[in-house]
Amino acid sequence: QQTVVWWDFLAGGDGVRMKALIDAFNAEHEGEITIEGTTLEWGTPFYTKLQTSSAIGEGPDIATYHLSRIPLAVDSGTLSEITDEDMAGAGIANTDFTTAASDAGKVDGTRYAVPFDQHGLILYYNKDMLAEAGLLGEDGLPTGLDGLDNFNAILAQFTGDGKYGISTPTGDRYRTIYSLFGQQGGTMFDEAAGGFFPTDEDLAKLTNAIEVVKGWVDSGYTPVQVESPAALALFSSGQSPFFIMGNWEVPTFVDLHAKGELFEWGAVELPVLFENKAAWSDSHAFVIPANSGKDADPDKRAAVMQVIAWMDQHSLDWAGAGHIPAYNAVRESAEFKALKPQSDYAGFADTAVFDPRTILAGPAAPLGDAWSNYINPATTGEIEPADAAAQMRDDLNGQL
Amino acid sequence: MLRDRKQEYLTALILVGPFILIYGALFVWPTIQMVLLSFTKAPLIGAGDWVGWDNYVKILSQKLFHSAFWNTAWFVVLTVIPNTLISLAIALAVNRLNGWLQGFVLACFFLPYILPVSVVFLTWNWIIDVQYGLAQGVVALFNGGEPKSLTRTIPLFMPTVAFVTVWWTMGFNILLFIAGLRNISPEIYEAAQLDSAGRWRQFMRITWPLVWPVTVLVLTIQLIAQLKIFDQVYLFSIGGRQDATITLVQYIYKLAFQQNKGGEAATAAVLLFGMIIVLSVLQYQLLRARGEK
Amino acid sequence: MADIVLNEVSKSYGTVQVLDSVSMHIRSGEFIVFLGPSGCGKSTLLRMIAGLEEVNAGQIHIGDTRVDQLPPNQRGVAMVFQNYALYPHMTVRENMSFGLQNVGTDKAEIARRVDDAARMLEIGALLDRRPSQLSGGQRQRVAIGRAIVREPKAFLLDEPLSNLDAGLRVRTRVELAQLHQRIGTTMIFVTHDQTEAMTLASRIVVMNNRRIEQIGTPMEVYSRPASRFVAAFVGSPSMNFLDVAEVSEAEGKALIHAGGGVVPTDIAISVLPTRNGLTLGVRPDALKVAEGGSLNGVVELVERLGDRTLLHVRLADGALVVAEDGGKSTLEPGVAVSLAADRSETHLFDAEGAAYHSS
Amino acid sequence: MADIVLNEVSKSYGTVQVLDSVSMHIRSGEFIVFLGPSGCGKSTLLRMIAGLEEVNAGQIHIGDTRVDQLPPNQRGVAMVFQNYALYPHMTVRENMSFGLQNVGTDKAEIARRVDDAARMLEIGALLDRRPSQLSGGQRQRVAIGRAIVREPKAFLLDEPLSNLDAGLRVRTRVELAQLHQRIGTTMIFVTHDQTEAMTLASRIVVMNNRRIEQIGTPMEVYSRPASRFVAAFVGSPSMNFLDVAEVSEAEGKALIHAGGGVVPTDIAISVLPTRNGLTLGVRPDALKVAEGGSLNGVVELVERLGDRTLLHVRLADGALVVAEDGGKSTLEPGVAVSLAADRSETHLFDAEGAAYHSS
Amino acid sequence: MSAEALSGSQAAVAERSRRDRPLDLVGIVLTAITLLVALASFFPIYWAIITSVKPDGEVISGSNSLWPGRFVFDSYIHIWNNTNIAIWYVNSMVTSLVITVLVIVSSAGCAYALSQLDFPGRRLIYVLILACFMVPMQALIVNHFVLMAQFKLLNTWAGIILPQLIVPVVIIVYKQFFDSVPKEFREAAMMDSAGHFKILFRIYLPMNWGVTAALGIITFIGAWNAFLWPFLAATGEATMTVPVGITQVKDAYGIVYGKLMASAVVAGLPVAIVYLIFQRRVTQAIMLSAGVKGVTRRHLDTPSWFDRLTMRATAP
Ligand SMILES: Nc1ncnc2c1ncn2[C@@H]1O[C@H](COP(=O)(O)OP(=O)(O)OP(=O)(O)O)[C@@H](O)[C@H]1O
Ligand SMILES: Nc1ncnc2c1ncn2[C@@H]1O[C@H](COP(=O)(O)OP(=O)(O)OP(=O)(O)O)[C@@H](O)[C@H]1O
Ligand SMILES: [Mg+2]
Ligand SMILES: [Mg+2]
Repeated sequence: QQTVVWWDFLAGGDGVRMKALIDAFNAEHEGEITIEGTTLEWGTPFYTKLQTSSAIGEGPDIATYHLSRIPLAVDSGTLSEITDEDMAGAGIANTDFTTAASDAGKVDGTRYAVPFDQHGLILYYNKDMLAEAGLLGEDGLPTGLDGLDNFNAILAQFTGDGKYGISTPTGDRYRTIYSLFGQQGGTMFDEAAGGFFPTDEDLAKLTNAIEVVKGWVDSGYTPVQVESPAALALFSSGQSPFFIMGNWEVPTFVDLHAKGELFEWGAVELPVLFENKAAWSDSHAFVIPANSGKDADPDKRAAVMQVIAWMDQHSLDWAGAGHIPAYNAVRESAEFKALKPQSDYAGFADTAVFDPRTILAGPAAPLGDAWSNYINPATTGEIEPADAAAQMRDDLNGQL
Repeated sequence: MLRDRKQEYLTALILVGPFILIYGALFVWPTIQMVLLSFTKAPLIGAGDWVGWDNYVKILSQKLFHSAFWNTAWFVVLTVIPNTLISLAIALAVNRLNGWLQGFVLACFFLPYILPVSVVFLTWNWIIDVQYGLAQGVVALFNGGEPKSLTRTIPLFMPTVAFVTVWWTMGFNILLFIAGLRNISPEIYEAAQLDSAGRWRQFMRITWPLVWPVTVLVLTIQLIAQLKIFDQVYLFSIGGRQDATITLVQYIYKLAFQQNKGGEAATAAVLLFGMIIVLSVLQYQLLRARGEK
Repeated sequence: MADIVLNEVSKSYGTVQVLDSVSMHIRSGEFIVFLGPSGCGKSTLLRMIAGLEEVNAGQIHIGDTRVDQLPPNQRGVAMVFQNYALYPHMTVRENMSFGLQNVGTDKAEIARRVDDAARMLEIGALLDRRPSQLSGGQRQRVAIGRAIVREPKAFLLDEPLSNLDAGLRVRTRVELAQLHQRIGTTMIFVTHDQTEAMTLASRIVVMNNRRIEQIGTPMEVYSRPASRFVAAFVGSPSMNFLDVAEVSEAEGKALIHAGGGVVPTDIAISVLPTRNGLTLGVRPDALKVAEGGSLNGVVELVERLGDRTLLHVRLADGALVVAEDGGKSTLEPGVAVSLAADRSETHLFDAEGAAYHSS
Repeated sequence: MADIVLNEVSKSYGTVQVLDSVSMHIRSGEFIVFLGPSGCGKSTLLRMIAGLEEVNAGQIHIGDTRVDQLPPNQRGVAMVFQNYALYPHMTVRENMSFGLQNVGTDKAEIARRVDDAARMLEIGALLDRRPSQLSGGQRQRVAIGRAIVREPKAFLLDEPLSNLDAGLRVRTRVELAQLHQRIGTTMIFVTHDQTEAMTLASRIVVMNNRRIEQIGTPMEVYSRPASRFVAAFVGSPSMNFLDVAEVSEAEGKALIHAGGGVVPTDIAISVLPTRNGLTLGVRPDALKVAEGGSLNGVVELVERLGDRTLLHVRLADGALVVAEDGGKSTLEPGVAVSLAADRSETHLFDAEGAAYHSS
Repeated sequence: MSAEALSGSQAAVAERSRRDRPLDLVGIVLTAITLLVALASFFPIYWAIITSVKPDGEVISGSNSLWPGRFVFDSYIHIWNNTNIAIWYVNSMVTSLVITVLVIVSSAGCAYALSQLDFPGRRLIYVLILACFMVPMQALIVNHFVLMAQFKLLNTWAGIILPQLIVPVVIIVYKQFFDSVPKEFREAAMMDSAGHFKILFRIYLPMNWGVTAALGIITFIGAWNAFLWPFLAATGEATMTVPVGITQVKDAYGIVYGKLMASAVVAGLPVAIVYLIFQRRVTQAIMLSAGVKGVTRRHLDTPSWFDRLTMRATAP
């Protein structure tokens, strides 16, 4: 009988799906392994707690982690290595994942994380409102959203009478901006070329991207300041036809819809406002905290690995949370392909823009801090977009 | 008194023993450790090399430290003086009342003081919520009919948290002021009435000078307490631009627990330590000088 | 100078009546003492004159003005509080000037009056001190000084000596009497100490239980108490009271059978409305040891005061009385004595407490 | 029963000496009163006997035991404190039992003693009350009760009456005297009130300024004070003192020229070692208004006490004396009077304060 | 009510001093304003409670009605089922009570020794306590954390409790109290053959349980409300206290406001109840701890700054 202490940062619909998975695991492994799960506040609070408690040997046995932040985690000694033997013992292997995903879990060739999913920014829409405005195609998908001016015109059309063209939570706007930066083909980081935003051109692209979102704010298409739950409510209460958010809110709407409390809705990839398709993306993964000072227990580790493998193998349910499973077998299964609206936006996985591989990357890391210290405020007019972009570059390069 | 010395020492040892253990292990020892740690380049857990004054040089030149310092100072300004004035005004108003009405009114003002900070945070965070918060009705009046986030708009952050802090802690000060007012004998006021002093003159010439000592006390308590601010500012800043609103204790927290720099965190702590001692002494001397002119 | 007239003044706190139709006429320049047990309403009455307490019914006149609806500062009286109520944060000079400043008296005039008062009260050297730096007696004088500078029509003093220690109290009492002789302003003085009342008053107002029991000079109150209450309250040691068993007559005067003996009195039998339920009152100083005295008993306790000796004597019928003997008395507990009452100082009280005096 | 003997006892706090070689012998069963002005060391002396204060030099014996190095509870004395120090959270019974419980007396015995004491002090009905539910006088009795149950060799009482109001104080004084008559245990009583001292003591120890001024019965202390200090301190109103201008002789007795007149005395001229720097002392009760008295003056203030009247008289040479007149005196301020001193009650004091009495 | 707590006897006098003039308009207006401001001050608490019993739909409907259309307790049921609030409650109760008991017992003993006994090191200890007043405990978090980590006490009740045992004000108040007990009580007890422990536990403490009750209550409230240290010391959910748990652990999804308010109400309830029951004691404790009684006197006696700092107390 093993008890596996599990920490995650998965709130909202994610949280519910994960809880269901844990419950299912516990039921299936009754008498052998029990997962004891805790959900902590996403971001800095979670990563601070994980880091400190791992340092004093009081961390959990397993935790969720963002692949983008693995370099930083390894640098601070928070994580314990996951060997090939560990993997084999649980019946999984490198080859179960795409090379890209599996490599993202390694630093200097040593594995510290097992990928779980890929998630990214998508566009939620209100079918009823779009249909009324004649923006809905036969297939129930929106049409004619591409192109910056075009998209803005559509937003303008819905704005007014206490309604907003689009709902974008202030704290998450950097993701939209990073996506739009990607749509212009910008380079965020190139160590050889001088670090972050190596050319003035890159900086201009970033400024451009900020200007777009700031334009929405300035034109009143979206509220200046709005917290995530409120932004969600703006959409779900029909006050706004579009909602830009990560795919993790899918289950929220699925559930609401199932309860009969929501209109017909859908989700698609972000519209292409510049040259390329691109959307911000990151991956959830599982890690084993180093828990320094605590005696290694092979049985516990085996159990933990078993949990990881089971989770990956059952990630079809996780796909219900809107994410794209990292486990090849699941992702390629027919069941996954049949999921709606997941399949409508699955394409973003191929054009995703990830955080660069650096120890500054990830949430609750300098890059994440810089996003919220410079870029989010730039959308509300607190800092000039160009200044914000420059300050972000200087700040990050200063920390390299 | 005839004393049995030996027995007295023994008794004292038994009675003071627990205190010595507790304070020695949890106050004296950590304080010494803190000073020592501030001269090393240690992570949060574990030893580090002796680096002399390096940490001090580094911290004192760091932008984040400056912003933590000024944010803290700004917060102190925003809370200490308004809190004192408002508390005095309310104490005067409450002191006029009597019977159950006074008890009820006092309880209304005092109840917030005994609540945990997280409750205060959750309550106010809901009230000022940008979309559904009740307070947005008022905010809209000053913002062209638009709601505005009070805790995500940086210039508004400290005033907002200060406002909440004043609401939360004024009950304590009100009590002190009421006690001070009650200390003034009613006969003094009767004498003043016979001396033809009107309401305003009574306040300026009798009440104010006589509650001045309480005012000094309240100011001092506030100053020391607010310099150590962490909880509210931290909670309201979660998910926001934490660096822009960071305070000194939060800075220590960040260095130690987020950045794993134990030595530098200890350095910042020593600096805070010194600041509080110097400031409280200064403030006390200053206010006392004024009170006794 | 102005008389103070109270006309049927009443006062209640909620449903509790504390003063019931009190009337009196205080002539200008008098030294009036309100005397009575604790809680009888003395302070309340004084504070009503000062204007610090509302009057429920009746009128108060000071001079020709009806004042009961005026605020305190317009009544032209000054008050000295029991704890002095000096402003603790002001110097003595500021304390004394405050009231004058408030009414806009000019500076030179204030200085003159303060200096005059300070000279009169011998507190000139203290003018720059704070009250906390003064002794009890000095504070008392400052409080009076604060009253004097206002040149009031009357001084109201509420137990101003009770915070002083015994020795200082006697000295200050003498000073106060002299001050009154000097300035001649009306003074109304509240106390429950009968020695203070006796030695200071030109007239004493004895109060009890919401009402005035007697108004009279100290000697009237002492030798012709208007009621049994007054008789018992004034005088120390207190008057002896003996239940009267029977009243007989001799030459038109009452012969009182009490305490196991027959006490001859000078009380005219004709003034007595009844012979039942009477009590005989004799003060210890009118009850002396004398061969063949009318009351016999045994000494239980001897209290030697130096100039006189108090004997606690158990009479034949079991009553305990206090008699006085000379300072050099040699009597000891256990000795049998007989006591004679001075017949001109005997009093009778009926069941309602009304008094009949030797004439 | 045991005598208490103090032998050359001294005490200092730091460098301040508060008692200087005090010796006395208290016989078993005596009622001794320590009398003296505030701060003279009365309490300190009492507390040294109790063991609450260390002795710096000298010895204290109680009975045959030398006790000055014993802790308080082993000396067999009991103490009644000024504020009674009753344990406020215990009932009267618990208060009285506490000490006996601490030494392991058995329950039945404790109950017996408590009930006995309660009966004697008439507090039987109060045994289950808390001190806060008692009146001042009742508290006082409980405090004594707590002492009695310990069956001590002596009771030590430090101003036990000073917290009571005037009336109760007189009554309790009487009760205390009766209690002492009944149980006969040695009592040592501290006070600065000379009336208490005079009425209670079998012997008074008058203290001043670190030393004992006189030990004697109340009458000795009153009529033959050993020093000017004792003369001034004992008696109220206080003795009058007049500077002596010249001493002449008549029939071997001194004729004193003072206060602008010549006062005849019964003091033998032969006992006087000097005729310079003398002071004449006459108590107010020995100074009466009399036609052709030897001292002439003008009445300044009249204090009527009812049974007697005090006259403050300014003598021809400017000295102020207090004289006594009858209760019905009709004298008013401003009247010229002549005063006669009772020659058997005149005293002379030399510059060192030593006294010479009429014989 | 608290009014009496401040000073019973003076209230009556104050009442007497007020002259009720016929129809005091200014007074009535002032009273009305005071009452309004008081209600406004209470309103946030009311609003939190009301929000917690509204249906989710109503909470975000924008109607902002002051009275719920329908009372529902779903939010409470939800937090009960979906969070470990029961465990946090146990943690909070245990740690707060243990802190209270330990602080009271150790402080009473220490204060008695400082006040009544003469022993070497007495002054040193007193100075140490005064120093504690000036030192910000917040500055010691790093070293407390390191210390607790060394002894493997993080994530244990002991780890949460220990650093919170430093409450110098309790010792100071106790010392002032013991100092103010007339020395006759001790002397009477000594003549009654009682030793120091008997004097402390049978006489001094029972003489005024009110002081102990008052100090106990504010210590309890302080411990229950503590945030920073428990937040650091409890890294795992199993050892979090209520105030930490409700801000750190996420669960709810969908419309969260009602649930958050429900958790706030539940977290604030114990202290609110303690306060409402023991109002007098709480106010008394604050007066005691701030040493307000003597303020006027001390001011006039021109104290040193060191004296003044000793009067400072429960910083909020
Ligand atoms: N504000 C008040 N409310 C109710 N009753 C009061 C108030 N003030 C005084 N009393 C009552 O009125 C009565 C008279 O009080 P007052 O103060 O005049 O007595 P006093 O004669 O001055 O007594 P003392 O000698 O004790 O000062 C008392 O019974 C007192 O309890
Ligand atoms: N603990 C002490 N330290 C220093 N001096 C003291 C102490 N206790 C008493 N004294 C001094 O010793 C002297 C005698 O004090 P004591 O208390 O015996 O006087 P007392 O005669 O009882 O006076 P009172 O009538 O005021 O009670 C006083 O001058 C007092 O100031
Ligand atoms: Mg009165
Ligand atoms: Mg004494």
